[in-house]
Amino acid sequence: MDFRFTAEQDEWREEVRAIIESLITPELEEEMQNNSDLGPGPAGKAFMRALGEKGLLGIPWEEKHGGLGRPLMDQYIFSEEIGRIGGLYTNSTAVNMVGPTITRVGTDEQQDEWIPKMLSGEVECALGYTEPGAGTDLAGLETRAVEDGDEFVINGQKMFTSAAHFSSHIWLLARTDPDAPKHRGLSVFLVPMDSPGITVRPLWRMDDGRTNEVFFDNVRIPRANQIGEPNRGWYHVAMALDFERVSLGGRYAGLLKRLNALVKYANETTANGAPLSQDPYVRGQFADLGIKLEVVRMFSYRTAWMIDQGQVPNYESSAQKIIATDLIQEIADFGVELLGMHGQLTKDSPHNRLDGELEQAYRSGIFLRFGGGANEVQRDIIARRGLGMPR
Amino acid sequence: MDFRFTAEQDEWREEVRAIIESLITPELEEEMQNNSDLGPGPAGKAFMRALGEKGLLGIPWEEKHGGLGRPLMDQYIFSEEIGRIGGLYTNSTAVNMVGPTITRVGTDEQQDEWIPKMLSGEVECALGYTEPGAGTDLAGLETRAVEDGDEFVINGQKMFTSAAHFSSHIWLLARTDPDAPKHRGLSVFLVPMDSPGITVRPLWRMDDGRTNEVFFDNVRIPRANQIGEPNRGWYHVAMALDFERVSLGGRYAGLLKRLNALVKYANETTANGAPLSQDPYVRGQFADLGIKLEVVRMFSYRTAWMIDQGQVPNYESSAQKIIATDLIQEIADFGVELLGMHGQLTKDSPHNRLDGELEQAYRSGIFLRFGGGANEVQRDIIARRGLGMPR
Amino acid sequence: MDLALTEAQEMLKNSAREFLERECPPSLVRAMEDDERGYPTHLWEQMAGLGWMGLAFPQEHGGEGGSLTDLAVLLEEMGRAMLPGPFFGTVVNVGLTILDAGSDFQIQQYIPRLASGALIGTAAMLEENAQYSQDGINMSGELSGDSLQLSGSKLFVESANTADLMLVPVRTSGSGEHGVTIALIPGTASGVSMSALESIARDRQYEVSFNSVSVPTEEILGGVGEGWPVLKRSLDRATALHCAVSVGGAQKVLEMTVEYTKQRVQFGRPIASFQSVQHDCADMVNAIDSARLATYQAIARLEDGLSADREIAMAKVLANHAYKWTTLTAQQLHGGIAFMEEYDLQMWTRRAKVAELKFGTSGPHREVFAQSMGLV
Amino acid sequence: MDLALTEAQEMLKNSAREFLERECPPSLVRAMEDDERGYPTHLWEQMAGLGWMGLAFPQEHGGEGGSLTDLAVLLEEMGRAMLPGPFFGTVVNVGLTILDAGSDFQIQQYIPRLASGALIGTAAMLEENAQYSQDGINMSGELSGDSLQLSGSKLFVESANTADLMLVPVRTSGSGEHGVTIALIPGTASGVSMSALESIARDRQYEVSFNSVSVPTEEILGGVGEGWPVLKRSLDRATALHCAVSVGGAQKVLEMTVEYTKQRVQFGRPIASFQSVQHDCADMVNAIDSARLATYQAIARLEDGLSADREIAMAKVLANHAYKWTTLTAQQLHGGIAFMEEYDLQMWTRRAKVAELKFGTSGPHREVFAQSMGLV
Repeated sequence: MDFRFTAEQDEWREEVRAIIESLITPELEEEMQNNSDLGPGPAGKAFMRALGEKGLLGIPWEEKHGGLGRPLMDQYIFSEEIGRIGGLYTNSTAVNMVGPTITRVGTDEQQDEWIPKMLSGEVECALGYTEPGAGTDLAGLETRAVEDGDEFVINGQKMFTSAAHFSSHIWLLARTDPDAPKHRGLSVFLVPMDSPGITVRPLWRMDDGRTNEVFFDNVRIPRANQIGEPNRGWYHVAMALDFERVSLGGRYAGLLKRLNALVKYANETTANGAPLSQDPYVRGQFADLGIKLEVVRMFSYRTAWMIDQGQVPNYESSAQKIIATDLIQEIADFGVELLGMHGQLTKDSPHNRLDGELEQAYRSGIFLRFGGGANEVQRDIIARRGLGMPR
Repeated sequence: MDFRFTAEQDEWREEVRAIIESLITPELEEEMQNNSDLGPGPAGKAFMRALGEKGLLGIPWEEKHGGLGRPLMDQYIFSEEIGRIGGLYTNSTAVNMVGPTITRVGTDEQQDEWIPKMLSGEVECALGYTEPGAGTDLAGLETRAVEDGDEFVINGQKMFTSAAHFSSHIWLLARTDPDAPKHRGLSVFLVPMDSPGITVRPLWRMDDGRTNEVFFDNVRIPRANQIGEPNRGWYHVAMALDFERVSLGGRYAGLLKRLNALVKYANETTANGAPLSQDPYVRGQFADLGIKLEVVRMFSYRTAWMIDQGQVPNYESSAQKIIATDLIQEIADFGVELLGMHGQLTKDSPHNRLDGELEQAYRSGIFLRFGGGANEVQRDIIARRGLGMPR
Repeated sequence: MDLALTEAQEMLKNSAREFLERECPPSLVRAMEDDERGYPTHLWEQMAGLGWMGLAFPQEHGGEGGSLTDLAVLLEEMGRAMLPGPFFGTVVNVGLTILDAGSDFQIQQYIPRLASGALIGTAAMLEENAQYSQDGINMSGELSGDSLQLSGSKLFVESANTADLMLVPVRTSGSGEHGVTIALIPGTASGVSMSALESIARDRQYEVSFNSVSVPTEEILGGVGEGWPVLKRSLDRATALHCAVSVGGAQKVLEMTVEYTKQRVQFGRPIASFQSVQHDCADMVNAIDSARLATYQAIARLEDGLSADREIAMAKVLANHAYKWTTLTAQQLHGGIAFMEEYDLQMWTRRAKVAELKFGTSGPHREVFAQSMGLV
Repeated sequence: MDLALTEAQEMLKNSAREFLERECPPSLVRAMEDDERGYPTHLWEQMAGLGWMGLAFPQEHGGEGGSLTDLAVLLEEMGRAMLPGPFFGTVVNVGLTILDAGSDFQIQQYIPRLASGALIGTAAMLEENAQYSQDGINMSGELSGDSLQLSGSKLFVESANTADLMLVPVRTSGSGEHGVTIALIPGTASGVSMSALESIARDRQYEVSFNSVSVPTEEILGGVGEGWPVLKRSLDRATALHCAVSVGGAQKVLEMTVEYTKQRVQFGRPIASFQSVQHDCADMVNAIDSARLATYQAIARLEDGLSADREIAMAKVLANHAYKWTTLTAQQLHGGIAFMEEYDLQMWTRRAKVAELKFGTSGPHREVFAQSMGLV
């Protein structure tokens, strides 16, 4: 067993880091500073497409699809480097979730049509799963797609569709057979966001980010845009979610950076005549969080490594999802506490500390514990899938 | 609101403390030293009956039943004083659980027969609820009691019947109507342990204590020993369990004593050149445990006080049960850890610390978290009974 | 021992709840987050009409003669409703401190007007280091003749924008517990200026700067250089009473969550029927009940003039946990809907985090408790 | 990066599990709790026949030439089976330490016999203060001519009753890291006596007394006064490897619990179908996987000669939690039946608590980790 990166992997990391840094323009920095909660702006999109030109949107993709054909661990290293900076847009939903699903279940024509455009950044995807009545119980969704000649006609409403306002397409899960048992009557579609009949309405998140409601009113799309087997959409989406959980791992680098900033703050801030870092409670908290972060790293490596070995992560991606997302919240919570009264101040406030990043993290940290499959459900999965415990 | 004891209550505490101390004989001390895991011996029984003579087995009982007619809070204070010493036998099951149930559901004749004997210590009760297949799901029990003229004939097996080997009677829950829904076909009986057909077999607990299996083979008892309404036994027993949860509160004093001993140990033991008490981790742990112990105290006062006000504790006795029993385990766990390698040594070992009490507490602390209604079930009760959440 | 509210306290609780549900709904709280003043004047006047500002002051000074526990009952309801505005500062930080340590002149000068709501008060204690201790007071005060000259700045001053009277501890000599002097300063005093801070709670907090502000010595509270014990008592009272605010907020969030999970159907059943949801809610009940009992215990001891350091520390640790943990768990049980700004829950969630920071996080309070256990 | 066991390691794991299930079932472990020797000689001989004692020693010294990771794989299985006896002391505490720091003479003298199982070893490190640090070594050693005279006593010496060779650090001068000298002493040396301690784990531990025991200087390991670095490396290795023992125990307890809860029917359904039971088991999985990955990471670093303080600290904190918490939760999910002495689970539960204490509780290891994060 060996937990260290190989020399080749270290070199790869250097390489992608240099590329990423070379692509960060002053415009992008300004945009991220002012605009980061709203989704990528023009500079963010340009950055993403530049990554595409360097091949970095298709790291683990087979060369026949236009990718670099590298191990998933290299993708993982890339995502750590992206995460280390934070706020960068990489067309991740398309290239890490939707694309891999299309290569597995799409027709050759569909692969030829969509994959290159995803790898270049031309096609970007919003996820159209959740509905007002169907969150954790996703299979209960009610948006309908009805065949009409060579087309499907879509009617319904999606909610919390985060990237809908800046994506070219929506990866839509809709009901195609209302008479089948609820998991068995769903299909997936790639729907252009500029189709007539689509309305996007913003929803504002408590962390100032934007998400959306998306309404479908007799939206017509070609039959060719239905991906994979009809009425097998549930299983295609489950596959995509597993990919998503894996990609969460890239959080390690960003959290490490945050924790290091807090260590520095604790070392340099005096309270009652001694550095904060010498407060017993503070030391214990740091150790617990630091250890958990190392667990996140090891769990992340494990899932990426398993996939590279041709194994399918079973309960392991759920484990990683729980640990990583709980920790995001815990670090933010502790961070605000460490900063004391200053911790409440926002990035716009005078006298804030560490750019007010912690209070924003406290608000946004709430999201991932239920988003992408609630952590309670992940525990159910570990017990049932991992341990064979009965329903 | 006032959380302090009144002057009268303080006086009462002094009074019972003095009585208790006056009744502790050298024989009793020796017996507790050598024998405490096996149940009360002759000296323990004599102590209990002496308490009875002083009226202290019937503190909250009405005077017409031979009690002192005092508030339950005075009983609670008594139980703190008993708990402060630890290991004393007070006929608690009879006087705190079975007796109160008989006064509420028994006939006048039954009250006249049993209550005085419980208050004098002549009648002692083992609880005959659990069976091999019926633990948390108590209502699934299979021991049968069949009417036969003026008698009932009992067949079946009880398990984990802790006091069966030294009690005069068993408070037995048995099925009297096998055709009714399972909660509605049960009745309770007071069965003399010397009835022909009863066999008691010891079971040894992992904390070296003794419990028992009790086998009933055509045991015949008079109809008069059936207590309360026929087939309403489930509800009578639920009532008794609520009383039991309340009586757990007396643990506060014993736990406080233990925590104080650990504080003293931490202050007086040097590690790496400084008192253990100055170890950051140790201080934080002490504070958390100390605060929880105060919560136990407040929760205990709350239930006792509610009953004195004529209120019926709803979810509150479950809350108290969870907090108190989790804390028993947590203090033992931390205590062994604080003592380090010495913490593993038993009371019989040279070089032990604090008489090896902590390692024994670690083993026995496991019990109450599931005994007397598993803490998981108590959480269910708080949610369902306290908050009205649906099944 | 008496663990019940009195009948009068029950009435106060019920009427306060009714009033606040009507006059201070979440929509108002939301609107006030972006309001320059931070609270509606008419609401303040209504509360004054109900005698709330005077509740805990003696009748001879224009109050209602109520107890600290009465006040806590009211504050619990205010926490429940997230009442915006300067009530806590006016009554607790300023009013009760003057009542405790003020000269006859000061008491007669200020208490009746604070009790009637005519005067709005705030405490300006914290400085750049934001410490709730004697070492936190470094802003300079210089005595010359009949006046005290103040220069420096204070942070996290709540509702400074509307304050008529500021309680400002400064250092006139020495260090540590000695040499702290508390000045009472009109909000309009010459040399006072302020700039807004932005907080996660979106309430009104300010940096207040004092540029050679001159205060006559009769406005010194508790004697020159003798301010620390006064301030310590003031902080103790405020800490305990603020726990009641947290308990009220947590209780409301629990109720909202139980309500929501009973309504929300997934997998064909209300999510309130899932055991993990039930256990979360049961743990909330225990956390909140623990905090509430500890809070009222601490307040009862303060009221009786007993030592209460241990009880206050415990109440703060438990209330910090109860409020914060209840809101975070509530967010988790609500999922996406409550992550939206337009859903009300997040307003409590943001306030819970600030409540944890105010008057000391749990770390230092745990340490106070550890010392009370006899740990050397 | 390679997170898998090698094929050979998988084979070792499987064959060890099979062997121990057959030859070291819980009934044997139970019998050995009351056995004076503490383990069956024939089992020791069988293990020797399998080459287990020699697994991690070089072939030129009679071993199998395996790695520390190989050894960890075996220890994980031993922890799973609660193997009683002097394996850990012989191989890890004594053998690997001599291999690391011994003179040619010592290596040739001892390693082949330790590797063959002919010689049984134990470390006698801890004293009355029971500290795993340089300050814990206070027992006196005096050099005179060609020999070292030892006097004093050591505690918590495992399997001292059957040890042929004891590794005994004493203080020959100075304090702290300097002046520690490690002696290798035959179990039968004149002046050595012992008395039994009674532990919650019911294993064989002893107080060993040394009454003017004389040791020739060639039996000094690592040089006079130079013993601390040797001992530190020895403790590091032992700490990391003992985590594997804990992980193995925890894994077995998890499996037993899943098995039991699937069988145990209450309310007409297996209790494994209750969400709170499932979530407990899911949390066990995460705790155990965390500890296992961290353990093998620490061992891999030791094997590669890299700094590993941080990784060992983390492994110990995680393994302490995983084993202890898994056993306590397993007891809770089993309820009454497993609270009985005759049920096997409690044997793991008692051992888990001792595993937490050995080689340092989590408090000090957390502190090591905190320092590694750069906290001053």
